[in-house]
Amino acid sequence: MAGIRVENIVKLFGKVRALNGVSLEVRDQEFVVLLGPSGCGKTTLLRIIAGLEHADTGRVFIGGRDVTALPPRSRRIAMVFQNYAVFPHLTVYENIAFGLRMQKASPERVRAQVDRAATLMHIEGLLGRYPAQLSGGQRQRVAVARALAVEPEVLLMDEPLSNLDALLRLEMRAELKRLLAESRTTTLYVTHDQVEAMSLADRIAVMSTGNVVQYDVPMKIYQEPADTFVGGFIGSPPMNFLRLPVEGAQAKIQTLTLDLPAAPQGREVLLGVRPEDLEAHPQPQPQSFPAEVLVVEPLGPHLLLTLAYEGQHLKVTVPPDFEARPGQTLWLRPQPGRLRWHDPGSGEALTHAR
Amino acid sequence: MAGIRVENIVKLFGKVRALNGVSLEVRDQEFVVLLGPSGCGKTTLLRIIAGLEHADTGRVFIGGRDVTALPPRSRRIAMVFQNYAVFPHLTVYENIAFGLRMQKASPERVRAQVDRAATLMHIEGLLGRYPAQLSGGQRQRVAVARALAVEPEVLLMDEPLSNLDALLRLEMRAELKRLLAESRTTTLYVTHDQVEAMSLADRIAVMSTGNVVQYDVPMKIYQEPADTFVGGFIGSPPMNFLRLPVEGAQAKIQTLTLDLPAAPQGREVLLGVRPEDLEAHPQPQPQSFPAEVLVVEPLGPHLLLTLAYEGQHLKVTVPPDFEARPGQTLWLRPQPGRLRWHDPGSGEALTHAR
Amino acid sequence: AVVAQQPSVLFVSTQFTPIEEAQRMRQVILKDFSGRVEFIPEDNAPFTNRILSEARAGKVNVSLVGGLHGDFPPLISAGSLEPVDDVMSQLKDRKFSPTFVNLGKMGTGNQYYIPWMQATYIMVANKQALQYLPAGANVNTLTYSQLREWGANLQKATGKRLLGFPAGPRGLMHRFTQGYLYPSYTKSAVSKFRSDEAHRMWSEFKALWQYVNPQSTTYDFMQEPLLAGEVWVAWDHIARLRDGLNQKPNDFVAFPAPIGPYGRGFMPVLAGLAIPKGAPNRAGAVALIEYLTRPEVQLTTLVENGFFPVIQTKLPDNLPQGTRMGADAIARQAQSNVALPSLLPVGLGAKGGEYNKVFQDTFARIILRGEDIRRVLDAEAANLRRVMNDTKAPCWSPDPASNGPCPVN
Amino acid sequence: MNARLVYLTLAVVLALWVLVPIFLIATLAFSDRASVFAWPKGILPQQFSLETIAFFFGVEGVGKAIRNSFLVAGLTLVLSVLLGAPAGYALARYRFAGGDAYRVLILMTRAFPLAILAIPLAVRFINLGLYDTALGVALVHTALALPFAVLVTSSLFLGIPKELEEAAWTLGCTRIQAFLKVVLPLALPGLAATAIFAFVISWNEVFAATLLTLRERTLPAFLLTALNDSPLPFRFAGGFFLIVPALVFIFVIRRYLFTLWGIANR
Amino acid sequence: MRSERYIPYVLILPSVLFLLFLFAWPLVEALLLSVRGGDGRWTLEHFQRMASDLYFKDAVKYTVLLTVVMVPLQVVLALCMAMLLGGIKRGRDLFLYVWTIPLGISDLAAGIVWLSIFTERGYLNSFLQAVGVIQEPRLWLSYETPAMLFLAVVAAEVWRATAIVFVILVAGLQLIPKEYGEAAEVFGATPWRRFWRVTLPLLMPSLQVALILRTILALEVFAVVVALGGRNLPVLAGEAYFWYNAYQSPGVAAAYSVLILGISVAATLVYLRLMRSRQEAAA
Ligand SMILES: Nc1ncnc2c1ncn2[C@@H]1O[C@H](COP(=O)(O)OP(=O)(O)OP(=O)(O)O)[C@@H](O)[C@H]1O
Ligand SMILES: Nc1ncnc2c1ncn2[C@@H]1O[C@H](COP(=O)(O)OP(=O)(O)OP(=O)(O)O)[C@@H](O)[C@H]1O
Ligand SMILES: [Mg+2]
Ligand SMILES: [Mg+2]
Repeated sequence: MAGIRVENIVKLFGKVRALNGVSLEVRDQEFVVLLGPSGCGKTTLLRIIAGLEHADTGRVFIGGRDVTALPPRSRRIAMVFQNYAVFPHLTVYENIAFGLRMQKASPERVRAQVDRAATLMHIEGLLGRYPAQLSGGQRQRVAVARALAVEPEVLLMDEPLSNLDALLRLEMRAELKRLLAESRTTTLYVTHDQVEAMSLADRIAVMSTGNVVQYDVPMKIYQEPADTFVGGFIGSPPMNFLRLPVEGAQAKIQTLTLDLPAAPQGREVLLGVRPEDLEAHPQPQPQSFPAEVLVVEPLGPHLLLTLAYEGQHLKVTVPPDFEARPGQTLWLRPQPGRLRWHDPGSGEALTHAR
Repeated sequence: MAGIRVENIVKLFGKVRALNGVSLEVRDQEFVVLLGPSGCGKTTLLRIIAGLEHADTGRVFIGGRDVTALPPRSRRIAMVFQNYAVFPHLTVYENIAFGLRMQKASPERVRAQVDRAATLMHIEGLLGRYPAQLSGGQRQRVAVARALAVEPEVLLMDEPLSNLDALLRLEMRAELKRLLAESRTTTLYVTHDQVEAMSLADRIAVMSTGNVVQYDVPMKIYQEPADTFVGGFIGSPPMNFLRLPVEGAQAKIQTLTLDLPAAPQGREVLLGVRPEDLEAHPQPQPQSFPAEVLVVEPLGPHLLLTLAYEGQHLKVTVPPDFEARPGQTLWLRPQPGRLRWHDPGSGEALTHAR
Repeated sequence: AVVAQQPSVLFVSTQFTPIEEAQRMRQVILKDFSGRVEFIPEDNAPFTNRILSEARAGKVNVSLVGGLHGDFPPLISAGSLEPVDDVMSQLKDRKFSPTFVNLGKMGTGNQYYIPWMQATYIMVANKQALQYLPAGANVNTLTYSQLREWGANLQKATGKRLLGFPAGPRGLMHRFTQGYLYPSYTKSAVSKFRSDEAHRMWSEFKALWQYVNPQSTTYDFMQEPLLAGEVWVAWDHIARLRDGLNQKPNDFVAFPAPIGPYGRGFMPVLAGLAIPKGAPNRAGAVALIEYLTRPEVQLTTLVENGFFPVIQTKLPDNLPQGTRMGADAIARQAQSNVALPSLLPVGLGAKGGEYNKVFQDTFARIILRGEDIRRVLDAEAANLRRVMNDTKAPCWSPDPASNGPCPVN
Repeated sequence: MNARLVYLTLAVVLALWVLVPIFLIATLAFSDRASVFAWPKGILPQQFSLETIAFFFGVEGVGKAIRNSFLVAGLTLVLSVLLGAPAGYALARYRFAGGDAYRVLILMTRAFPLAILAIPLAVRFINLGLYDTALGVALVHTALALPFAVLVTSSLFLGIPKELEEAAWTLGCTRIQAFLKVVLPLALPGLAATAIFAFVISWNEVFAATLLTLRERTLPAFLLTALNDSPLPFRFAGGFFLIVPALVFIFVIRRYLFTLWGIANR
Repeated sequence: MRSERYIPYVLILPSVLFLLFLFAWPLVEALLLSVRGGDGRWTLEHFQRMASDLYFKDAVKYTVLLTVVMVPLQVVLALCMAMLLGGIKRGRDLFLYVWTIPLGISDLAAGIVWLSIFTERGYLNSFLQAVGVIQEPRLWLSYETPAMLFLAVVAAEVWRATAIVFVILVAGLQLIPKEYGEAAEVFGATPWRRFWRVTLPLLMPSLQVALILRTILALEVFAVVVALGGRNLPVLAGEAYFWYNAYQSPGVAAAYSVLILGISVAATLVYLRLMRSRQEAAA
């Protein structure tokens, strides 16, 4: 019974407008990821929900209660801080036990919970150390374990795995997901790792300079970005945008004509297409258009090509054994169902007669 | 003229053996990435090279000079700290200018360099602020700008972009790479982001619990891991390892037989294969083996399948429109040239008669 | 058990503050008193503050106060002492010196304190210094100019300045100017303050000061520099010399103060006992006064702590050697035919401190800073006049009696 | 290597600078009366003697005075930390109207000589029944120590990251608990310094102690008048005698000046 | 939580009440003393008498001079000690202890200690004689050697009161995370510049406290001065004391106190201005 709802939060730091009227609802037991560029207000939003910062306007509800005026301890939350904030004067064990001790948990429960959280974060061997004796990633894991140990109803995490290597991260991500689903914890999670966001989130809220610009399930966010910002921000490499001329309800790429869901305002339209949704062929193909290879980058599982089409740059991923060299011309075939259309002025998506 | 060479570095923290005889050479103007699990000693190695920590044994050379006994300031390096360490009492501008001021640079040079570094890191609008007024990612960028501004001969960076979103990171990565190549800066760079490692590094040093286990160009590291640790650590998802029975110089997967480069010691061998190097087919195929789908995870550009083959788990990536549901049986065909073979005991790669 | 039931008498005193003296007061002098006494010695500043505060708060703890004559005026002007005429009349048989009884009235019609004990200032010299006495001089009839010559001889012989005066912050130098120099040279302290005689006096003293150890301005007590040998000839309160005399009786001689043109000016020191208004145990205080003024107790006080009786009684022969030497010097000082005793200031009330300041400042400006004597005397005379006019105090001995405030001519 | 030697030499010189005068006074305190006046003086007691020191212990009431001193100083320590730390915390963590004024005003309480406040204070204390009690003296001493307590603690708290406290809040602490469990342990060395300082202020204060007590004297007050008017040997011995308890006290509490968990090398 | 705004006030309230009761009220009475004549009317008479007093100018001069010489000396020395302590590996505890000993020494005792050194037959002269510089004792503490007397007072005060500055600074230093120093080192700062550019600014809050504290107390020096030099080196607090006790003139004494208060306020404001803490800049 612990959804989070924030309504119309505005937060000013002096003249800096960190949050600009943010409303967001996280359902009970839902796992929501906050995604957005550096400095867009993610931490600020988390801190306001935690009660560490006070919004200039707006209200915060947790589990249906209006907690706007409550102190952090009464909000039944736990939080992982971006800069860890582990207590330097306590051992790892005591750091993790901290919240439980505040709840006056029995010694057995403390021990059990600490062990569980520590094992989960792979720091069971470090329990006796002080934070000064830990590496960055280890400290971060202590911070996460400390939040998990209290089994909160609402968990706020600010880039909790940012200092971990891919493998550990993958593992922790999976464990975290399982654990939180099991314990039915409502979670709001900040990350800049899209894979993490995709794989963890029930829903993703994309933020940009103090606003939530899209809030939807991961696949929707990925495949149907609400605007060019989201499309350009999500995906690595991000979505390509090609400015194309419009004829009637159709856009044209050279000989190729593509149907538009609705007629755009102006005489041009933006085609949004993900790098993996353009099939590259060395030879001309039907339903394709030519582009010149500028850069070839090997990225392990695939090659990343940067191409130019009429002065506009495009990124395309191809299998690692694909033969391509700068200067060569390739034919690109867009996958039909995967094309998005945006208004070139506002950047907003054109939708099917909605 | 500023390569780095460390020889046989051992570092103990009390009983903790943080570095276990590490030797590493970074050539002049080379860009080397240190990759390794959390707590394996990356930061410690960097700190020893910087002169902030003293090795118990071993020597450090920078530009041919033995700097083992020199204080950090005489080593002509710059460093980005994992926890930023931006000076709280200085504005962003003064933080970035710090190193230049230490070199008694002329005011014009200070201004020019600060502006350049700040613009590069997209923090030109924050120059007048104090660190307390910045978000986590912004602080991190200040730390990087501070190191870039001094144009050092040797640059040590400890997870300098870990708190940035993918887009910004992509951009900074590219700019960093260009800048450092232009300025011919020898760089040792810690990251846990493999894509970053792959795209930036001339060579990658993979560390594990105080040792360098493989040191090679990125593609080699990815495609020809020296042992199962590297194979399992690099790649996301990592390389799959299947334990297979050996018959003569061949391994068997059900009906499929695969040639081995050399006969292994025992009666079994480990097949290492990357998830993208297994082609999945809904129907039986030649040169393939069957496995049962356990989990289907959409990851945006592709789907990640977890399958079971004779009780051993496998991960495979397939195009996002691939139809798969748990319980279904798929036929997996390994790409011939992409298979690696390891000794199941030591984990080391079996090499072609080398 | 009956004794223990008695409320004790809280007796606060500015005298016997040195730790040994306080010990002897408690353990010897007060030993035979029938009641219980808590004797607490205190510096005069907190002493005054305390009595005033208690009176102001209306809750008095102290039943008996003992102090020097000069300690009482601020208490009386604040109305915190109760007259003790009744006690005085009980003590008819004590044979107090009438001068002292009179001083105890503080220039009013009532008796404010009962004389307790007395002392005075004398001189002490290291025996090594005697060989340098000017020809024909005798320590017992020394004149100020002979003292100067003596100092000059000493400096010539040793290269050091070996005269000493207690001119430190807690020292009693001002008593020397008020009670010794001025009377000896002018037979006055107030009215002839800026006279030509005073001028001459200061210029002679200035000449003498050349031979005075300059550390004198840090000396509060002369016994230590004497013992340390930093000074060979010194003037001070007998209680502040006694320790030296007692420790090394064979090294020192005690003798009267020098003689000036008008004779040998000297000043007795008088301590008295008074009862605060609202004292919680007045009966006990009265009993204690009665006890302390008994002849045998007065003698014990002399033997133990070196203060002389205020009643007429014969000194015993078995005095400690230092005390004996002091007593002899005092006797010679008081009884010679040139004796010129001056009284402690009378009727200045709380302005006693400022009166002292006039003399201290005059000394500091003329002697230490070398300012022009005439100018200093004129300037300080104005201050002195103001004190006199503010308090309307008539002259006291050796100044000739006056109608109205003592004039500064 | 060389720098280390220079450091050590400097440190030793500074230590000698502190110790030598104490050693000299100790020498005098353990000499007989005559050698106090001797010249030239040697470094060691020429005539070792416990006479003057023993005398101090023999004085009636010294024991009680020492007890009182500890009682008063202890009370002062507790009171000034209890009153001062919250204020210091407020100054460090909040910006509030009047904060700056408070900061200045609290300092100003030390800029007025206590002597001049004596009579009004004494009168008030007598009326309240605080006169001649350890508590009364401790209250005045607290007033003296409070400004330091406030300012020192405020600069301490300023140095402790706010996030730590916030983390504690989110983990279920009230503000007070967070303070006690997180801020306090981190500030402990500094608070220990504050506390010692309050203790020492009280221990050495004579004026208020003299004026506000009669029977319940603290040691310095008890000795003050005696020392001022006593012969030099007693003053030296007394000076030494006054130093010794401080030596012991600081020795006992010295370890709290340093952190217990090595945050110093964070 | 709008209610947060009352918290700081709640926190300072106890100390405010306490000081109102114990300090403000007697202070007002004392202040009134300085501006009221014996007859109860307003007057500047006490200030005039103070200003025209023989010792006034010297007292002002020496007090200010002592403060100006002593305080920087103490702060610099304490800083050196605090930094040295960081450089000492073994025996740190011992040095810490020894250096803080003077904390526990009252001005009364310090005066006595240094008297035994500077007096005519003291240790200084004994030492000088032993090394053959002098034959006969020289006088250091007389009115004829004001410079030497001044130095003696400075020595005694520095000896006695540096420890408190030291303790405040050490406590402050411990709160500075070491990575700032490391960052500075990596960016080429010599130890000297690291100290100036990083340590010192980060130490500012503590330094400010120490400076203000020492200045205010230095403006009140008294006991040590009197013990060493009697009135040869008049100081303001001493004059206040003499007027109050020896001359029994509380009005003038209060005037002196008001003067001390005034100088202290001024000095404090100057410090606060010059060393505005980062917190203000940040907020
Ligand atoms: N001061 C110390 N005392 C004891 N152990 C330490 C200390 N500093 C580091 N360690 C240990 O040394 C090992 C290496 O630490 P290091 O900081 O180099 O790791 P890292 O590779 O940088 O890890 P991460 O990616 O998590 O930052 C870790 O296991 C850590 O716990
Ligand atoms: N105390 C402050 N004073 C002024 N501006 C601030 C303050 N704190 C944050 N900001 C600004 O508010 C904006 C939002 O900050 P916030 O910390 O929420 O960003 P974020 O989304 O968490 O970024 P990151 O991913 O870099 O951590 C930033 O532009 C930051 O500079
Ligand atoms: Mg953030
Ligand atoms: Mg690290």
